[in-house]
Amino acid sequence: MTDQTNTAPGPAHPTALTKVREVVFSSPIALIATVLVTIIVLAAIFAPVVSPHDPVRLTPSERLKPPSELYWLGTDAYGRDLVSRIIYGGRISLVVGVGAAVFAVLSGLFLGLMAGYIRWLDAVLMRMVDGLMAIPNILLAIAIVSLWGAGLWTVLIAITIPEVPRVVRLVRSVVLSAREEPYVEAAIAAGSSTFLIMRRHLLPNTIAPLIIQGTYICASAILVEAILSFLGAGINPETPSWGNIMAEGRIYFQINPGIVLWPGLVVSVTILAINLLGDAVRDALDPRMAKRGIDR
Amino acid sequence: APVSAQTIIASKHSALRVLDPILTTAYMSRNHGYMIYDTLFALDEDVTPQPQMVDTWEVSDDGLTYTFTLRDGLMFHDGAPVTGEDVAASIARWGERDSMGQVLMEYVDTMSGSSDDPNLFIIQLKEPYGLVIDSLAKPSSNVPFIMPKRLAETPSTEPVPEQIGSGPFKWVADEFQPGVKAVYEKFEDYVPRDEPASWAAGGKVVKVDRVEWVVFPDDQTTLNAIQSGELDYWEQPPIDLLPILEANPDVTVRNTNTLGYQTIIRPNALNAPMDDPLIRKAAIASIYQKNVLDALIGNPEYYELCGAMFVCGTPLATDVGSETLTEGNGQDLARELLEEAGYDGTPIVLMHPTDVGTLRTQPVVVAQAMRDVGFEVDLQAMDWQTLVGRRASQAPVDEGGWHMFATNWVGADVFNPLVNNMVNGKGPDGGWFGWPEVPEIEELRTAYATAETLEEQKEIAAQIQELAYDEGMYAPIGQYFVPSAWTSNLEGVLDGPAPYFWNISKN
Amino acid sequence: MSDQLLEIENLRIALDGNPDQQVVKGLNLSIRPGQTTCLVGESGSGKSLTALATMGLLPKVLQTIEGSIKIKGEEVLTASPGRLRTLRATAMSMIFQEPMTALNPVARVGQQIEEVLEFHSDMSQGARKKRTLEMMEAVHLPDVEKMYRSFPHQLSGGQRQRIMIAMALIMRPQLLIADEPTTALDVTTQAQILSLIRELREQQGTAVLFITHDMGVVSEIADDVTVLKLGEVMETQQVEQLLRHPQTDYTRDLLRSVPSQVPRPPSPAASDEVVLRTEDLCKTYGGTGLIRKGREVRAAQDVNLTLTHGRTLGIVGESGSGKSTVARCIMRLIDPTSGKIMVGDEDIAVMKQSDLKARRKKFQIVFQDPMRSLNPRREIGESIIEGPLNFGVSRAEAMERARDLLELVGLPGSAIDRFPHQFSGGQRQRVAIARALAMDPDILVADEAVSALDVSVQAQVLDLLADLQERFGLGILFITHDLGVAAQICDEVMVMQTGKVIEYGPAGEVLGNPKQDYTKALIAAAPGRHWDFANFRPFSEAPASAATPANQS
Amino acid sequence: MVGYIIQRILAAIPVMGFVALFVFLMLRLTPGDPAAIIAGDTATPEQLDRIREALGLNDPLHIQFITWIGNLLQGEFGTSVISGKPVIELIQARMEPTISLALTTIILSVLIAVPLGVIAAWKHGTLIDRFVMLISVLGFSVPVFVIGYLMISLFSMQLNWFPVQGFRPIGDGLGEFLHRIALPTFTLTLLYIALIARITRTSMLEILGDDYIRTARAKGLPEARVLMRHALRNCSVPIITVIGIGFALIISGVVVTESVFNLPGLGRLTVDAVLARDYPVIQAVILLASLIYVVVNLLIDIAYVLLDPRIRYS
Ligand SMILES: Nc1ncnc2c1ncn2[C@@H]1O[C@H](COP(=O)(O)OP(=O)(O)OP(=O)(O)O)[C@@H](O)[C@H]1O
Ligand SMILES: Nc1ncnc2c1ncn2[C@@H]1O[C@H](COP(=O)(O)OP(=O)(O)OP(=O)(O)O)[C@@H](O)[C@H]1O
Ligand SMILES: [Mg+2]
Ligand SMILES: [Mg+2]
Repeated sequence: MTDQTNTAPGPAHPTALTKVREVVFSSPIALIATVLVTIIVLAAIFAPVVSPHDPVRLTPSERLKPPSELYWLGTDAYGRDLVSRIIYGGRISLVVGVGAAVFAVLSGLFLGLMAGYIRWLDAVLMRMVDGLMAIPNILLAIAIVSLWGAGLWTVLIAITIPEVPRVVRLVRSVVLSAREEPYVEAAIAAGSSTFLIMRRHLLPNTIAPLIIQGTYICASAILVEAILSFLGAGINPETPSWGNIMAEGRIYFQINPGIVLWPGLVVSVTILAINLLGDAVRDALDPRMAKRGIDR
Repeated sequence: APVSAQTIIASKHSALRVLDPILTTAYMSRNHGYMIYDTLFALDEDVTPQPQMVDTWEVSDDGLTYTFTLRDGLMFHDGAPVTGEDVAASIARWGERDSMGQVLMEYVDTMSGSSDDPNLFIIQLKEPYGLVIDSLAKPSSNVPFIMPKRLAETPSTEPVPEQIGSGPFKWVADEFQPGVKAVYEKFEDYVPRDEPASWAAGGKVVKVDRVEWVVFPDDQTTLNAIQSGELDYWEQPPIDLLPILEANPDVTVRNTNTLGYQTIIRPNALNAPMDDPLIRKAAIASIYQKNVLDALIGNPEYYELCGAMFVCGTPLATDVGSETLTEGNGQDLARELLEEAGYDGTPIVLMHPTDVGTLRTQPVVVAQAMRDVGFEVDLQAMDWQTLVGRRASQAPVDEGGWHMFATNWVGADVFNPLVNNMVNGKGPDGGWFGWPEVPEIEELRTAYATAETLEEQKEIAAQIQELAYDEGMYAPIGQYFVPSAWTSNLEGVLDGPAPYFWNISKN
Repeated sequence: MSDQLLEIENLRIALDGNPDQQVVKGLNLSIRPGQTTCLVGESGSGKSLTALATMGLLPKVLQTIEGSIKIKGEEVLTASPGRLRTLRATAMSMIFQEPMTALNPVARVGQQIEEVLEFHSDMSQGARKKRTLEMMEAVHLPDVEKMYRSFPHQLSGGQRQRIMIAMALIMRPQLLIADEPTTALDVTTQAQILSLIRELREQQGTAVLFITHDMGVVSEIADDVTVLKLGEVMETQQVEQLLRHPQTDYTRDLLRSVPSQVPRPPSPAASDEVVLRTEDLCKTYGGTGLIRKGREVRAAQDVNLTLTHGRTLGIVGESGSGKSTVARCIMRLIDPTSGKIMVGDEDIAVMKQSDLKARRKKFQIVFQDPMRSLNPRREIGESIIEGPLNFGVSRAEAMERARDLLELVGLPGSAIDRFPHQFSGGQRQRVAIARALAMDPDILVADEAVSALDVSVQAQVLDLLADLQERFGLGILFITHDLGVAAQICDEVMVMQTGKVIEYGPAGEVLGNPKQDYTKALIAAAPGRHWDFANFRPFSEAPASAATPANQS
Repeated sequence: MVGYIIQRILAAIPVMGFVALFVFLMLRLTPGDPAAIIAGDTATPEQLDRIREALGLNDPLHIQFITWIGNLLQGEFGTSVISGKPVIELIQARMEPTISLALTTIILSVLIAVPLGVIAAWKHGTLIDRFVMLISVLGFSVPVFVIGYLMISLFSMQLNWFPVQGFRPIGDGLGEFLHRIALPTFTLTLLYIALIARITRTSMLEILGDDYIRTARAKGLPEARVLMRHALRNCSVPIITVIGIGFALIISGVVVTESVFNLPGLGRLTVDAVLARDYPVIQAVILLASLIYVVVNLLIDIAYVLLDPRIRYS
């Protein structure tokens, strides 16, 4: 009787690609978010092709021009085209965002797995993680950037370090709860080594939460970069990033609010889109949702 | 404390941190010094020294003994009268720190008060020196401010423990919050001179009860605040915001510092390839001041192309050796020089402070100019304090050293060969950051110090400038003016190389 | 007709209101005042949904697309939200399966009961409290004043369920809907709750719609029985009638699958070879806090057991008695505090994990929850071959064997590349068994391996285990709280209570003729123990030979 | 309970120790020299060295660390290298604006965000829900200073409702205090509304699916009662937790807000100190911020016990 119920229902287990498609098309919002992120990323990648002007070259005679046919959003205090700078700025901002997410996730994953499985290390590591979490992230980042000198790498490190503890905690908690799962115990019973258990059973469990966490880190890193620039501890102002376009342009707010508001808008839209994507991923991966899907 | 009509709220160009104007050359500390201390002499608007604390003075015929009589009734804020002893101690301390003071001290045999008359102050020279009064009237960092002897005896490497002067304002220590605000009150017992105020000379008549220097961390906020009347005086609004301020009928905008600022680029003569004068000259030749000033200031009303190392508008001004800077035609010369020097493409480390509004543009423009003629430039962003720490390093570039940086000087700090640090040719030992070693220029500076007439001084200054350009010691990359803005209810704001708060009334 | 209290006609509930996705398909049901109707059927047959629809509490994704539900002649499906709220407390009320989660954890239980009065009566505060305390006494709660102020977590499962009942009955509704109110409880507690419901029905004349999948419970409490299968009513009958003369095959199958409380004859020992022996096995949890000592739980004390080749040893006992602890110690998933675990002549109790690895082949485990014991992200084939791969079997070979094993446990070999969620619960449990067998173990530990399954599936899995045991001579350590299941499969039974073994012997002895009071109480509390469901008659009417299997061997 | 608190306090010691070591090493192993800053442009290397000597910067690192920790344990935070003022005085003078801003922000955010989150969860999937979620994601996405500028330009410059900048201590009168702190509070609040509304909605959604909510509904309780009494109460733990995490965030947000609105708070003290390499101040402020975070989280853990009777320590 049970045999007849369902020996072959549904498609095979969803592959990565179908999963992605599922997420993207899960709701109109997710679709819009995907489209936005794609546009922004493509614009950044093909910046040299799509930017109307050189984003770095100074043209003092053209400074602080209002929006015009030539300069769609006007120019900044150095006579550089705002549109081009925003497009190029995406490169740095996205590199910072994605870089911070990747570094934080990878190092957090490594440390979290260690902590989740090695008792004595856990105690030490968790104290350090607690300590790092206690230091307000902007203060830490400012300190690191201004002490080590403002380069892309420093900014990246400064933004990443405060995020790592959160990832460590996340991974550790996933590992700790997965470790209680009967299938992990079954693996132990099957004589699998700790390493194999981590790779086969624990690691895959951390992927979904990490993707979600990664999108949030990415979004927050872009924001933090902007704030660091604002506080004068950002990336070299010669290189455009969304943060330092706004930071440099802010005293001209009353002259041409666009200098701050346009990059601000781009930052907001990007972060919004990334966050929405993160939400969509979460919804798609939410175990309760998944369960409902199966019962059907 | 409640805001009264008789309080001036002023936003200064940066936060007051170090309260000892002898210990540091920071302009904020100098401005602070002008509030609470008085000076023996001061320059008037004709750049001529006038007695300030001094009532009368005379020089012995051999030119070796200077006797100064202080005005009656001068009093420190703690109630003690000002004596020659105090003056002697203060000048001695200043002489340890200040570059012009150090030169003066080389000529001074003794300095003392007098047991007969507490108002007397006597300087005994070893040999005649033409710049005694000019030194005592030095208008900008470090200014020879007079403080009580007990404080002046503090070692010159340590800050004075108390802020007691005999100036027109008193320091309100309780309300001082570093980085937030500094508060001054009128010193009721101050006796101003009778002459009208002119720069820091003349009568320092205080017409308000209090002055508060408030630090605004954000220019945009400052702009909003002065427009909404929450701020009375803005020392250095960014040039780009001036049109907004000028358009506001309730705000007055005026340039009070007529000598303005000299912005400079300084190569490091210790590190290859900048140790080669040809390379230094090539870098300088590549620069066109107009590009720097357009990017930095924009509005030509507020800048001047000026190749004079000792500042345009002063007696020593000359354009010798500066053609490429002001004409912008040095690119070919620069390429030739590079060729001649055999530049191998070593990247030039140009330090770029990103947190100081008036300094973050120059490196960008200079880098572009240098790249245009064939330099490799490594523009390294950092905050100003990192730069300050790093520029002190004489090490090679890969050990934390550097090649070039830019900074600004107020005109009065560079307006003669003795105060102008960049033409110091003493090299790594006793020179200023960058440390070019040019013995000839040191001889010329000594000659300048002992020159008798202005004509002679002018000639020597011109020779110094020519040599300095030829050695590529540094380049002024433009002179600019930073007007101040204040609400129209302030009256009597004085001109001068530093901001003064006497003579201002508020209604 | 109008004398019916509850009348459900042609009720259809569908997912998203989509008629192609009906989960309840044209259900008819009616209850007279004072009558108890049982709704039975396997998991997913629509029992809960029917109840929820009656209360107007269906989850949003499910909608009634047809039919009517009348309570005292008043239509529920179209009632306004306000009216529905009034009806809920005064005309009908409901208690739920999970006493652990059905109460608000942060509110005092007394107030949770009293809250009903606050909204559905105009009593003064004092009167409300008094009524609440009375009600709490009526459901036989001890020390009601104190209990009134307690939080749910401070009460036992049975006490919480009593609170739920008090809450449901405080407005004296005519209809009480009880959705599996005892499934999560121990048999002894279950017996108490069942008798409480009977008592209240008699005193207050309440009609009861009782939902359960347990035929034992049905035989104890029902007047009428409605059997559901996949949303459809199979039959409705008076209880005695149904048990004796089931009308449909489905019902007959259902009844046949109910495990008999009477122990089966022990299987002949294939050999006397001892495969597993524990000596004074002890496990104490906690007590290792650095600053302050954690609460100590002595979960297993001096457990001595012997498992022989080809035989099944059952461990029974109430929740928390230490059954799983013993199993996990034996598997060395946790480290025993003291004592020996002899496998062959090696003591694995203190063996290092690295040395243990090589011995793991010999003993394998099957867990209670078939869903959670398979990694949902891995194809079942991968799960099955994980062990063999660890022991150096080549991948191809292991896969080959995995296919054979799937066939062996009654699944197509082609299912090997499917994921766990593509199987039903019973199938998943078969996969888990296949995985255990892949290691060719001598010992199989089954910790509540069939508890989560419907009776019919449960019967199949039990058959499978017995079959495998016969073929491979497995020694099985079978852990269960269900005496019926234990009776079905065990040769020997060990009864545990609070960590101690209180009775241990041949299954027929222990279950048929218990010596200890605790064991006796346990057996007495098992519902439906007088009824031989498989043969559609009470045991009392059975031929003597079948009733007492002790004389059989 | 007391035992638990003591245990938690003891557990904070290694955490704070790590923070201290981390901050100390980070500062000392990086370039920048406070002596150069004090001395100004014309100082000679010997003068620099003398200043360094006087500041104790020439001692070996471990000696400096031990001295510092030793002093700390005696309640001695040292003096600012730059201004010469005792660090503790600097911090005291700067506490009020920061703490005021943090508290007003948290209070206002909770007052707005919790009801929003509850409504969004209750109206799950409707337009209202979407709208609330959009607002909260937006609050997350716009850089704080952009919000600040927009607020000033709208509410101060255009409408003249609030002053542009500055802080008045609460001692000068509540009205003036609120008038000045309003805009910075609104600015930061937007961020916190986002944070808190999200978590409220999520945990409400989760809890609305719980069995006891069904029970409450089965009892015939009005929806408002179900939401507020049964659901919200059970969300308090995650909400409080987020407020605790938010405390760390708020200190970061405060840094920017203090700049935009010219509030003389701790954030700016730190930024200034970092830019000036004022080691004793940086160390003390970061340590203090971490301590506040640890304490707030301790208080939150204690709040758990009060809010959720299931959680009992000792
Ligand atoms: N919230 C829901 N969303 C979607 N489908 C549901 C939901 N609740 C129940 N179902 C489906 O409705 C059908 C009947 O469910 P119901 O809960 O009534 O079963 P049941 O007979 O009570 O089973 P059990 O004995 O497991 O409690 C099942 O197939 C189930 O998957
Ligand atoms: N990891 C643990 N830490 C502390 N106590 C535990 C732990 N695991 C179980 N216990 C306690 O040990 C006792 C025995 O638990 P065990 O799981 O062995 O019982 P069980 O007989 O299997 O019960 P059930 O039928 O509910 O599964 C219980 O009181 C339980 O609360
Ligand atoms: Mg059910
Ligand atoms: Mg168990």
